[in-house]
Amino acid sequence: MKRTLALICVACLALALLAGCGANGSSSASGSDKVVKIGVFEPASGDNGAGGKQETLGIQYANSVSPTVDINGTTYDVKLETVDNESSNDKAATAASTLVSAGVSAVLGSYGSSVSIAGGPTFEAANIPVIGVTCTNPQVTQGNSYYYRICFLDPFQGTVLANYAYNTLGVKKAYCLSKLGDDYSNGLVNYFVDAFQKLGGQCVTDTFPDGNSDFTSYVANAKSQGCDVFFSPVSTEAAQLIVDQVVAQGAKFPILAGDTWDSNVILQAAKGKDVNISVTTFYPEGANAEFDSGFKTWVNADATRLSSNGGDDTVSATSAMGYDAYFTALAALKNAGSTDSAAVMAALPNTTYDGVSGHIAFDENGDAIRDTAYVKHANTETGAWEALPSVTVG
Amino acid sequence: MNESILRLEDVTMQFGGVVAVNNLSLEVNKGEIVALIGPNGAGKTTAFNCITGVYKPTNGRVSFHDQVIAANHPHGKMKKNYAGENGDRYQSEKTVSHTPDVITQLGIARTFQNIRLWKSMTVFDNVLTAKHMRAKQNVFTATFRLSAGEEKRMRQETEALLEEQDLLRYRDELATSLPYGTQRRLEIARALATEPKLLLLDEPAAGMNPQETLELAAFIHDIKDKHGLTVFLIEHHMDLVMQISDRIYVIDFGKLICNGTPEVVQNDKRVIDAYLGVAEDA
Amino acid sequence: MKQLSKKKETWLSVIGIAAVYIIVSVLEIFIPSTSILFTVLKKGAIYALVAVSMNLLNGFTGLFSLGQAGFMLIGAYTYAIFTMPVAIKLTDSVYKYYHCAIGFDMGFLPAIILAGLAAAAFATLIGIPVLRLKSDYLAIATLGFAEIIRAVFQWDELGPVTNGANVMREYLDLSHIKIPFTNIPFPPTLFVFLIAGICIAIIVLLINSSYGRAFKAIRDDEIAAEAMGINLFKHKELSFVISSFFAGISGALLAMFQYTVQAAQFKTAMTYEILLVVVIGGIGSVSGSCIASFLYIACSEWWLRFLDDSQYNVLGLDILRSGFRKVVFSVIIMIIVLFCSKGIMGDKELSVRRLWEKIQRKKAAKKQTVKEGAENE
Amino acid sequence: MSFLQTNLPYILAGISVGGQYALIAIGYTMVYGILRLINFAHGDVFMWAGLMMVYFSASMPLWLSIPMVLIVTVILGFAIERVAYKPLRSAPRMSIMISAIGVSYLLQNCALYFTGGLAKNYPTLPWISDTVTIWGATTKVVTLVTPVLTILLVIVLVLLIKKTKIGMAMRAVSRDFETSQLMGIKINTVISVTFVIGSLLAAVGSLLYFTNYASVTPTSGSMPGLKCFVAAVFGGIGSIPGAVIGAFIIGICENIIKGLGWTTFSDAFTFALLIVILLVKPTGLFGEKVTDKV
Repeated sequence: MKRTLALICVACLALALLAGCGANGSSSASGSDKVVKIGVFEPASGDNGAGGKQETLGIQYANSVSPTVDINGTTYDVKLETVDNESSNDKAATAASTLVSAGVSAVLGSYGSSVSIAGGPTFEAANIPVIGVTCTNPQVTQGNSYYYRICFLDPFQGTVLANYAYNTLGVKKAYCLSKLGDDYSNGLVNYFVDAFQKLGGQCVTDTFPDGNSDFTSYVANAKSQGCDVFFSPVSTEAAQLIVDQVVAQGAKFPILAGDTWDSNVILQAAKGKDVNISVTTFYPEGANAEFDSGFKTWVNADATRLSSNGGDDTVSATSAMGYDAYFTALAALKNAGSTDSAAVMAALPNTTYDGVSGHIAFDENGDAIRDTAYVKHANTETGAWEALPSVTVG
Repeated sequence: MNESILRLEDVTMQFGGVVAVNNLSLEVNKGEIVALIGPNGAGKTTAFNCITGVYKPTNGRVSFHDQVIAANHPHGKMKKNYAGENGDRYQSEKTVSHTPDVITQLGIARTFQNIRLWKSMTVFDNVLTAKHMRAKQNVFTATFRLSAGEEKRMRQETEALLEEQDLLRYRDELATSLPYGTQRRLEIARALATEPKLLLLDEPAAGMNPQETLELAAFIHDIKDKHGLTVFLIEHHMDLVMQISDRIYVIDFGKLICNGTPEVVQNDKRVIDAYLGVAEDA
Repeated sequence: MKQLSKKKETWLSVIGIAAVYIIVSVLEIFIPSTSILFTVLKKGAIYALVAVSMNLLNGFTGLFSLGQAGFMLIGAYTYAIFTMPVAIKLTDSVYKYYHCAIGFDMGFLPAIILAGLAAAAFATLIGIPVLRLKSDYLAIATLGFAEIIRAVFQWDELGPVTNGANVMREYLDLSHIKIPFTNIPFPPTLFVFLIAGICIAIIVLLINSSYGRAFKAIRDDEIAAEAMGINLFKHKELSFVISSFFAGISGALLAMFQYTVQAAQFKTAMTYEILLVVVIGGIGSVSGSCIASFLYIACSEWWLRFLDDSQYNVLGLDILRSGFRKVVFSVIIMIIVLFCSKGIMGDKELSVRRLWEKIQRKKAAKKQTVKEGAENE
Repeated sequence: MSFLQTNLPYILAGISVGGQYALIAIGYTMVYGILRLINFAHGDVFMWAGLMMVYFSASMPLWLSIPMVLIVTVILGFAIERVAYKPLRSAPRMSIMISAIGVSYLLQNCALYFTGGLAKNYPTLPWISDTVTIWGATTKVVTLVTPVLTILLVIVLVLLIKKTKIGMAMRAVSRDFETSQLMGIKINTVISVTFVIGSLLAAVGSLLYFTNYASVTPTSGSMPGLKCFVAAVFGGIGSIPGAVIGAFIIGICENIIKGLGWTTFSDAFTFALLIVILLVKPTGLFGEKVTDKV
């Protein structure tokens, strides 16, 4: 009895092994000269699952728009190698090496700066360039020459938010909540605090531990400390709970957040509730009608895509960024004139591309040269974002 | 040769309201075989546990070779609801208590009523492990085999001990796979491996057939002489007790009711009452 | 049945172990270093070490402790903090929001040792109160301590040392390891195997020493052990500290392997993972733990990944999507736990002798059948 | 008054979360009392109850979906016991505990698979999700309902255990497994009932908990689960009132800690509390001491 079951287990494993090798085999086999592989290093689960999926959707849509690329006259099929880094730093290294061993020429991602920082060195060790899509923490590209990114950075975003809070909202005391051990939120809060205090405001900072779902006390803290804006650039998971608590405790202060909150998840959480949410973002829906409509139709065409996009066809900025990142990668490939990752690496610094989210070019640090951010305000009646005029900090 | 090796003075063990051992005083002299008998639940094993440090007596003093190994007097909550006798006698004395391993270190080894061999180990390892205490080594030298000589010595001695107890043929068998009687003998061998001066046997003959019991008597005498031991045992097999023991202590309900040579004890009314119970109109 | 001489046995085992290392180095020469195979081998070796260290505690001393992740964390951080070059400590590339308080750095070998010692030191302190508790209470208390350690390392008052809760990086990771006195990079997988191998070897030596026997005695029957003069607390503490020492070292290796390390990852889930490895391998079997950890890592990181990939969906039903791998994986684990609760090796060891005897028995059986066949003619 | 003004929110939150913890902790303490097993999967059963509510309420009206959730959760708990624990009854306790960990692993991964790793919004239940204001502190009705409901359920449970036949059997089994088996008590029935009760309370707990913190993720069961076990140990594992009191203490303490700004340690504190109590009183507040005979 036991023996047979043991055998069954072994059989399962063996089968899995074969299949696994088969998988690898097939991928390596298709590594022939007619296909170029682009790695998609995104979370499909964990805290940043939602955002990661939307970013991946953008990339996939771009891939569906132009599935091939001409490099030195020869046409290559672009094959996306997707891996789930589970939004966790310890999985990032192995997830990254999965892509590396699949033999990708370049990598896109990841949503969430922590995983990007954690995965970066693996790509660096393998000499594969990575194009960060929405990872805004400076540390992502800092000290990692293989990491580029097409989005603005947190110091910039932080300043924009601080200015918005101080000047537009006219608040003087901010409650800043970040997630413990999350570089994105910690970083952004830090830059916000710097900028906000420079302007003459006060800040109360606080952190919540991983896996925390009880935000009662945090909102209560903000109230009892007499803060008049609640700044929490955290993952969408936490965002829902925070919005919920703010409503539940009838707190009147506006909520302010970074690009992560630019997601229909938030809209759904806020819809029909008495809450005032503003976020900064890369791309406001409607800025590029052609892209929007194309994306919407593509998303609506498939149930899984729709669910990955959070159940409706709202165009989130991350999708737009993913779309741009893909084309930037293609442009780099064209410049490189080869699918060899080293060549792509060499070509990237002077690759430019005019995307739906604006002009993309890299500075010596590998960061995008951007000076524009958009502020969106959640309309709780319609459950949609209202774009406010773009903010430029030169 | 009346050199006392173990002395209990007014030892009382009280659990909550129950006085398991009440004011027990007894003495075991060097080279003797002394038996502690009594009806079930008389508190024999509890007395053993007080000696070996498993329990800390509520009151009284235990000394081994005139060195106090356990001394206590009721304090804390016990002070109020102490039900034993001579509660005040040891007030002035400072309490002494050792963990069992220290007691063993001093040279008192024991066996258990319900055999407690190390299940997963072979006969050889059971005895060898008991030698660990006396080995001159530390974890570093032991791990990196810097004390290989010591290890070798332990193994040889174990070998010899098994030989002597003619357990050698079971050398590599699992201890628990042995027949019951043999397991008891092994447990004694294991106790001997700690090089004791005083050996406490808790019902060594329990579950043995008459034949084995007979052998056991000889066996106990034998090890006593070979290892220069003093033996203190709890036993129910009266014929065995009468046959081997020099002196006998009888306790009932935790109290000592009689002691002396087998003959004396055999003809003592209290003992007979204790075992057979007293008739109402007696 | 032919007997196997002790000498021959030891030789064969030595050869067997040597073979493993030779194979690893050969693989490392011929297969491109980017292959997922090495990722699995490295992580496998690291988990093997921590699993064995946990087995020393749970399997051989019978102390059900769930603190492993905490000690790995200490090891990982100690290593990261001490090997990070001063130059980097001074810039804001890692210590962005704090000024690093540690004004020096050191080579990887002393740092690894230190990692172990740091974990051991903590274990010594924790052990004194905790080891008085029995089975489940001990488990939950150690688990609690692991959580507390994690919180302390994330505390921003300690930021100047631990960089708050943010990632530690740019310390000496595997790609920086050079063969001593030369400038030739050390083959990373081989390096991990060497360190892990040495540590496991030491643990094995300990288990087979007089102290190892004492540990087993405590596991089998505490009361008897104490009655035979084995000081319970001393030996439990010993086992606890040694186990933590090696957990710390494996933590350091993990840090080297991952390039970045962060307190947030050392959750109880990690301890459970290690515990599962121990159980799958067989509680009380070192070789079991090793085999299990490689299987475990290979399955979770490599062989089953295709289950996450919808492009391998057969006959139209899209059961294969992100997360399916884990479902299958946990089902396999449940099967093992339920139906082979002794694990792969039980409490036996994978030894030359056992293999030899198996072969002999097989041979004998064959002879038997042949004979019978002949008689039937 | 101002003190109350500032601290009331924390205390309220503490009491409500404490009540929710209590409902889960009872499951732990009962199972442990009878099987001497830390049922690591209990937290995930709780999480699944929440997830089921999400799915059911999407397809059927509330008045139907709530009982459905209770029933299915109970079935889940029952099934887990039968499949994962019953076969290992004679096995060493270690391997049963491993089995529990395995089940929790499985439940989490299944949740991960079905939700696609995304947080699910918990449906808003009528009335108890409404907000109320007491002495200037605004909160949800559930915050006030929870402790009341908890206490009621506990009273019912205690009566059940003190008065009914099955309750008597439970007490007997938790005293001495073998003997009660010999006395002809149907062990398996008792154990199943224990799991049923445990899961039912967990389901109720999930209704209250997720109404407060309205998003369900695959891991949202693990931390509460752990804390509830701690609560059970804290109160003296095996004792129901102990578990309840322990849960309330832990719930209130962790919220006050957060209020004091020690948010980093809000989880760690729970464990610190546990360790302290274990060292001072190894059997918890209300646990009885058991001595092994020599």
